[in-house]
Amino acid sequence: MSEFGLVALLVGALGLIAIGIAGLVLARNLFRLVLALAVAEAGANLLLVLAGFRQGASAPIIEGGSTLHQVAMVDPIPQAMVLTAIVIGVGVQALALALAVRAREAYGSLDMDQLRARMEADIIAAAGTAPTTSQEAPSGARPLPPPLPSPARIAAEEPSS
Amino acid sequence: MSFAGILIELTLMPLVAFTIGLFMVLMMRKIAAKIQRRVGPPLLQPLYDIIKLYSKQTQTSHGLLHDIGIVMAVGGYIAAETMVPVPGMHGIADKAGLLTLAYVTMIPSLGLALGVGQCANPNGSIGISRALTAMLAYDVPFVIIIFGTAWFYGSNNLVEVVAAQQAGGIATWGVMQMPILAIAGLFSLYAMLGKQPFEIYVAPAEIATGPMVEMGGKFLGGLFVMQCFQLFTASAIYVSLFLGGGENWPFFIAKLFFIIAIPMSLAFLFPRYRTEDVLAAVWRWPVILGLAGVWLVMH
Amino acid sequence: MIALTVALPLLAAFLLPLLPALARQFLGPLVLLAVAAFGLCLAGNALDAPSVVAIGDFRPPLGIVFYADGVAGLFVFAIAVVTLLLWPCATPNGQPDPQITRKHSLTLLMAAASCALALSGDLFNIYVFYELAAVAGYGLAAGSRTPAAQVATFRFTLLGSLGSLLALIGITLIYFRAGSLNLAHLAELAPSTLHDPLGLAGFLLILLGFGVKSELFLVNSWAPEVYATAESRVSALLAGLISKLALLAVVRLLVLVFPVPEASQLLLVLGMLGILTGELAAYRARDFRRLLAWSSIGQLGAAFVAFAIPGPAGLMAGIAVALHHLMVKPALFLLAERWGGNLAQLAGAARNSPIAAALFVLFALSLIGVPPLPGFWAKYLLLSGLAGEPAGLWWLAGLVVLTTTVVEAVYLFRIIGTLYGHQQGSVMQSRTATTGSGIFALLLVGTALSAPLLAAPLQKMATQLADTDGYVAQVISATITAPQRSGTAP
Amino acid sequence: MLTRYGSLLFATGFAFLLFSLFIALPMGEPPTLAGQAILNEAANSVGAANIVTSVVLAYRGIDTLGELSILFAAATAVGLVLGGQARAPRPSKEDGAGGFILQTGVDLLFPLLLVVGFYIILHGHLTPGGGFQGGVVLAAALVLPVLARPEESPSPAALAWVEGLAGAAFIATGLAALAYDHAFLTPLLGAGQLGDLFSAGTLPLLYLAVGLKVGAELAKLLLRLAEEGPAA
Amino acid sequence: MTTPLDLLLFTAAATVAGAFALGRWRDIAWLTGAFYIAQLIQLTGLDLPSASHAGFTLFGQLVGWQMDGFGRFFAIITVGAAAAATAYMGGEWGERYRQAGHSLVWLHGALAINVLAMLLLLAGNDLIALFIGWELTSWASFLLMAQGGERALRAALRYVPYAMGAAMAVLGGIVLTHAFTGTLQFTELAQRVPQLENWQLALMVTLFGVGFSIKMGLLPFHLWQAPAYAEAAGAGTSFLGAISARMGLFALALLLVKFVSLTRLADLEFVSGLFDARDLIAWVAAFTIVLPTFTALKQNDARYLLAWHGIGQGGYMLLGIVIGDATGSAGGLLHVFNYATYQAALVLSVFAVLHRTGTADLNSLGGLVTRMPLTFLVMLMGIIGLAGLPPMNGFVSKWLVYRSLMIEGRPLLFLMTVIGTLGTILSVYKLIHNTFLGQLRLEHEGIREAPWSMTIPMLVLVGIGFVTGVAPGLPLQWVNDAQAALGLPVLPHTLGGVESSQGGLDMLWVVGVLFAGFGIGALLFYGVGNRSKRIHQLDNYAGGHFLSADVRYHYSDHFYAGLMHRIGPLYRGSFTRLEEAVASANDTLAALMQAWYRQRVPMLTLLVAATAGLGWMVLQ
Repeated sequence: MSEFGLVALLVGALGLIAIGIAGLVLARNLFRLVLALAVAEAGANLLLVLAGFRQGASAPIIEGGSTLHQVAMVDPIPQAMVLTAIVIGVGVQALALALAVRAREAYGSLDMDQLRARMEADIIAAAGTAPTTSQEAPSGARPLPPPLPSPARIAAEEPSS
Repeated sequence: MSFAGILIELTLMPLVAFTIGLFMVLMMRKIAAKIQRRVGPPLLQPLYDIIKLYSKQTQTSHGLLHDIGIVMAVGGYIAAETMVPVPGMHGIADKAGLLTLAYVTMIPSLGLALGVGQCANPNGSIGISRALTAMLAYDVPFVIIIFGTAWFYGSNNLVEVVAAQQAGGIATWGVMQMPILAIAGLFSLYAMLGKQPFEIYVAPAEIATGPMVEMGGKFLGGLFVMQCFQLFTASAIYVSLFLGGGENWPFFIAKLFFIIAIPMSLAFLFPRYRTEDVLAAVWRWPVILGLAGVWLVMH
Repeated sequence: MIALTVALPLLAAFLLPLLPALARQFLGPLVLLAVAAFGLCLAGNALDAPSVVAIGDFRPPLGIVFYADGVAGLFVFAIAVVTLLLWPCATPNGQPDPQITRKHSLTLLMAAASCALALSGDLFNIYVFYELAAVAGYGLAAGSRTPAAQVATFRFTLLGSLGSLLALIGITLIYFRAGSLNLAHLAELAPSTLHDPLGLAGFLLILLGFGVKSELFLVNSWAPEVYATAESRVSALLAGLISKLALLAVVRLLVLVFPVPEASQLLLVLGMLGILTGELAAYRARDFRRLLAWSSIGQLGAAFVAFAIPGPAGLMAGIAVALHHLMVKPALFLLAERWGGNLAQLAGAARNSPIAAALFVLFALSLIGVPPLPGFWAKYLLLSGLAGEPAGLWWLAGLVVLTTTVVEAVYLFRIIGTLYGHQQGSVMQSRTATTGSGIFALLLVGTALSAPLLAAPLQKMATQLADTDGYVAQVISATITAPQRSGTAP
Repeated sequence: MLTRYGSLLFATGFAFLLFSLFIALPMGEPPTLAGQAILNEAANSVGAANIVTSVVLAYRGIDTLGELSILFAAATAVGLVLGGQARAPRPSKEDGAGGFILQTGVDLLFPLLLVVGFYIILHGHLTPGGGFQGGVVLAAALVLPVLARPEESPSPAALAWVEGLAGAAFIATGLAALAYDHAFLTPLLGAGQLGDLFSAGTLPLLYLAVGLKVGAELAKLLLRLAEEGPAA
Repeated sequence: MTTPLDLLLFTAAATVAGAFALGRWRDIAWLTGAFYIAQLIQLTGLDLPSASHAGFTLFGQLVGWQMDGFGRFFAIITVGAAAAATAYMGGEWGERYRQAGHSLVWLHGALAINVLAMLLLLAGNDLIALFIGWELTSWASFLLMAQGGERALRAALRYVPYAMGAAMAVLGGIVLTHAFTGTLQFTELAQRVPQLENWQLALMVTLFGVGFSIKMGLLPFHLWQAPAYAEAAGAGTSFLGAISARMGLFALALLLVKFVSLTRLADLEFVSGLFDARDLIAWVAAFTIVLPTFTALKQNDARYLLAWHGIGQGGYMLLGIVIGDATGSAGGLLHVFNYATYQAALVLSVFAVLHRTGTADLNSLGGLVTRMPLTFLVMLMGIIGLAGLPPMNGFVSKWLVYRSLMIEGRPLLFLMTVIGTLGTILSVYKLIHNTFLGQLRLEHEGIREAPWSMTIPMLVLVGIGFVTGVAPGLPLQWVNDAQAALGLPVLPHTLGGVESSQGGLDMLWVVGVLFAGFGIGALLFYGVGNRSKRIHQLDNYAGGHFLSADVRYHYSDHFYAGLMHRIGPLYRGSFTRLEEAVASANDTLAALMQAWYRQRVPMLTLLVAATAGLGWMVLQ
């Protein structure tokens, strides 16, 4: 394969990664998020295969029962790693899909922002605390005692130098 | 000095102090009369006043503490004047020192304050509150002066302070060596005596003589006695610090009377200060002068 | 024996759904007990010399090795014990949980993966078992089956997967550059090949990837969501155990392959920010679980800072901090299981549950670092390690640790004040939680009392962990002792 | 808006930085230290003609074990998330069933897929392919009929048995090596003659276990997801 | 083989165990009291220095305990204060406390823990042992502060950030010290620390100094102390007030005098030749005298008033020690002892009043002298001591401090100390006036004297204060041991005080003459003139007022109106505002951090971080 072809593959792999990551960051639909993840993983896997590629080498399978192999072979380790990585990806994506399914069932939406808001509300409701919005007052009991009747308030007054 | 010698001195000194104090009271009243174009009281009038008060029929006490207050007021000053050396007698001046003296002179005020407090008269309490504030005021320059002199003479012992001043005649008197401190001290002494314009704590028209409001008969008599000792002690301290102490009795007495005469001559020139004005008056110039004096002394 | 610590829990996890009900209940704990015993043996043996096993009898640069030094043995033991204590409860709310077998399976898988993380000497193998732990963790986190948990887990899964992706890219980079995955081999190759921007970029990507699980700052925003929604025991496992193992993997890489200042400083800065953000965020928390989440972010930040210190001193401090957190945080999560979420509802809880309140006080004091509790020694080692470094960033980190401890004390004591206060709230009761955290408390006190005895082995472990040359020599010598595979087997 | 362009910028920047790193590497001539050593000796010591298989099952066998475990964990987790009992009503025969073409096609394809799947699995050590690839084909074989006849899905219990036992078999094979004083997961039974079906020791057996496990696991996953009809 | 120190610590531990094990027993105070007395006896008989066998080596650090004269001096005060507090708790007061729903067991226990912790602190022989004692003391005093109701708990919680800040500053100091010197043993530190470079020394002194100052309540770290001490349960307040904060002084003195040495401290110059670290500390001490004292002046709650004075009095002690000559350091150290005697007595007397009347509000009391004369006597002697007037012991120690300032030529510091004393006099007069003098309130007509279980400990305390005032030579023995242990010059003394040609002090004579003066005064008063007649309290001269004689009017509120008119605007609450600013800054930061953890898309952060990191690596 030509030098150009290799670079093109590299660009392709990295492009897949970039597209996938951009998708992960920008998408709001759960299913698209999973897809974006799959795209990015494909890119990473391609990158891994590239790491084992040798110019002019054949696949690491010994043909014809000969233990002598004059032909150079590509590195088998990345190939094995890719195999593993793909399966891992499948498992994770399946799990993510299952979660998405359940989330849609429960909240009736696949929109991440809506789901997140519902989740926050649920967490707060489960804990029984007041909602934490940005306009909230400083949290409940602070180490400083609130203004007490006369003695303490006067105690706090200080002559300053 | 032998133990017995000290005891003899300790017996003699209050007597002398009391006598001199009586005459100081007389002098003050005479000066006041002169300024006001009056004749003034006769020679033994202060003594008569005391005798009169002690011999009154009605002596009302508001409780044990009322009595104890008078006892502490008189006793405190009696103890205090034994710590000031007079010609020929050192008392316990070398066992106590200036600092102790300064603090012992606060005991009578405390005693009086307790006694007045027991009387349960709000006017008395107000008066005490003012008196204590005034004490806070005039003690600040006073301790500055104590510090300056003690530093200058390298001693806290009044006997040594006096001896050092007498070593070279008038030239080595404190007032010559530390004139600024001496002026500050005079201010402080003035305020300490509680005469006009520093008598807001008495304020007869306003709080009915304040601390004295419930004092009658021998209670008031006791206070008169105390005043004699107070005048003597205060002036003796000043004389010992700045005017060379007592070389001999005539000179010593002359200096004492001179010192008391100064504030008395000025007393009627000013209107009475309010409490906060007392603080302002005493904390400004006397303190500035005092600190300047100390700075000069130390450099 | 080394491989058994991984193989047995895996086997048990596979077989668990097939077994009769009675056997299901006992298989997991039995296996974990066995693993704990193995861990103790490994740690004991390793104090003389670390042992190495080449999986499949292939010589190290080719095959995968498991390397059992003292730290690994200790962590295997800790994994087994902590997992046992946090074993999913079969009847969480009085009713039997129909999903319990699955949870047990996942827990066993997680334990196996954790053991492998502690032992593995191969970069990609670490990645695989990190993923196993992660997937098991996702499953368990969603196991409370509330919608909120599922959304939180989904977000966690995505973030974790992206992290893993980055880690994979990092591994690719390193493999591409060095041509090997074996840590010992990499350690030999590193000075000539990996100590350049490229190698460090690989390390950075791996750090960020594994950092997701170890609650590294920047990639830890999943923690408050997940811990607030998952079952407390799962949170305890994730915060107490998995985070430490991910951290340990990073540390192995750091010590063996990247002993360069840039890498350390990266850890230091991120750890420092982790402490700051975690502890400060916890200061305002009103929800017990999120408070614990933020607090554990802070504690792990401290561990990162500790491991950033070069040399055995830093490693010892890091191990101490990590082990201390391992004892305290799960126990606190168990208390959260008992007490529920709202901090305000804890008012006066000390009257209803005096023992639990007393345990909380004990753990809080240890977290703050009150001598003679172990937390103090951990903090002391950390700080004296930092003080031993030149002024600058290191001392700044020390300052951060000191000041955030004050913040930590304030929020923990605020809870203690609520617990022992005079108002009355309502809290739920659960006996098992107290028992579990009571055992942790006993461990804690035991550690405090036996601290002088434990110090020497700990020091030894840290030295072993820091000993790169020893590691390389040991692994390479495994080449010689291991019988070569050339068709000799029957 | 800012987030959007910023994200794109960062994603591009990330890729570009990675590019600048990778381009510095000897593209096409990697160092391949461990890989070359394996290429040199794998045929002799393991005996599989497919060297990738040697790596997957022998040199990095424990990776594969971990990988299987991940799949198992994912399947278990999906089970945990979606719940054990059927939650949504099964689609009725009328609207769920495939048409005639699908049903006939599936009937024809099913045996074929099974055969191909097992072929790929059993020749994994010789030719490209192996347990994973074959397992996927098996899973497809198991899932296809469901598309045609939703009511006739394979029994989940049977799948569970297959996946559990296959996983256990993999580990058991690994543990068997311990009995012969070898390390865990050491291939047994000798290398055999390179290129023969019965060569490479226990590797084909391992791949069989892998294939069955992957097949059962994937089938289970897909079925579980397919169980979800249009949610109420 | 146990050493005397082992035995002492064992006794202290046994006290803790006993207090908790037998806490429900009615007469537990007798037991713990006996244990405290036993500790006191052991302490006075301790050979100096006395080492303990307890100890261990951890991470290369030898941790051990050994008590020298300095530690023993503080230990005696500690155990004594605990004994007095226990006796006070033993009777009616404790019974009432229990009936009010509080736990007497915990109060006894907390007190015993405090004593044990403080003994451990005082006997520490290396920085780790010191820190262990330090932390234990901090949390033990937290425990003691928190006993006694919601307000006490709140005040104690306010103490937490301060205590923790102190602990962390100390810990930071310890690790730095170790990094600089390589040792944590006291003996080696004393040799090596002075050889450090200036910046190292400055860093060390700052860290340790801040830590120890917080515990001591030095400015600007003093805000926690008054509420925490004032709101605690009565006996606890007396113990806390008497000695607890002095642990900070102990450690500070150890640091400044023993390790760093005062001459070396003076090398740390801020403005070359003009102002050094030693001056700075002296000035901090001086401001600690003045500002809290004048804050005390404004208090309307007797407990707060005393607590604020406690902060102020600490300044005298530190000032004396920093001056560092024989006189000054003896004065500073002696003041610890003296202060403990009268502060404990004062607090107990205030709580006796509180016990009988149910209030410590200075505007709701008055005229109790006729009802509770013994308590009045205690308070009177107590305030004389606190104000530093003869004949009580407070005068002697303050005199020594003043004197050393005079000898050393520090006029401004001297002035500050005197202003502090004057302010104290004003403030304590208000205390006694508003409580015991003036008009009795109608609801207090039926008040009785406090029970003996309360008056006896108080009387014993003021008795000690009086005796040691007349014969300061008695405690000066211990002070001399302490000075020697610290490496300070030892003050030669007589039974009555100090002999010096430049003006000594002989309290035997001073007091003798004073009482002779009182005698003469009494003779003049009682011996001459008519016997006085007791009249009703309210039968007094209304001064032109239209009030009838039976209308009660007690001048108590805004007692020093004139003074406040002048200095009132100076009370700006700057420290409180500083504290609030720190707290709200922390709150804001915390909110920011929480916002960080509520990110919408966490992946974005990861991406940005990865990109930035890669960029850094690539560009490097």
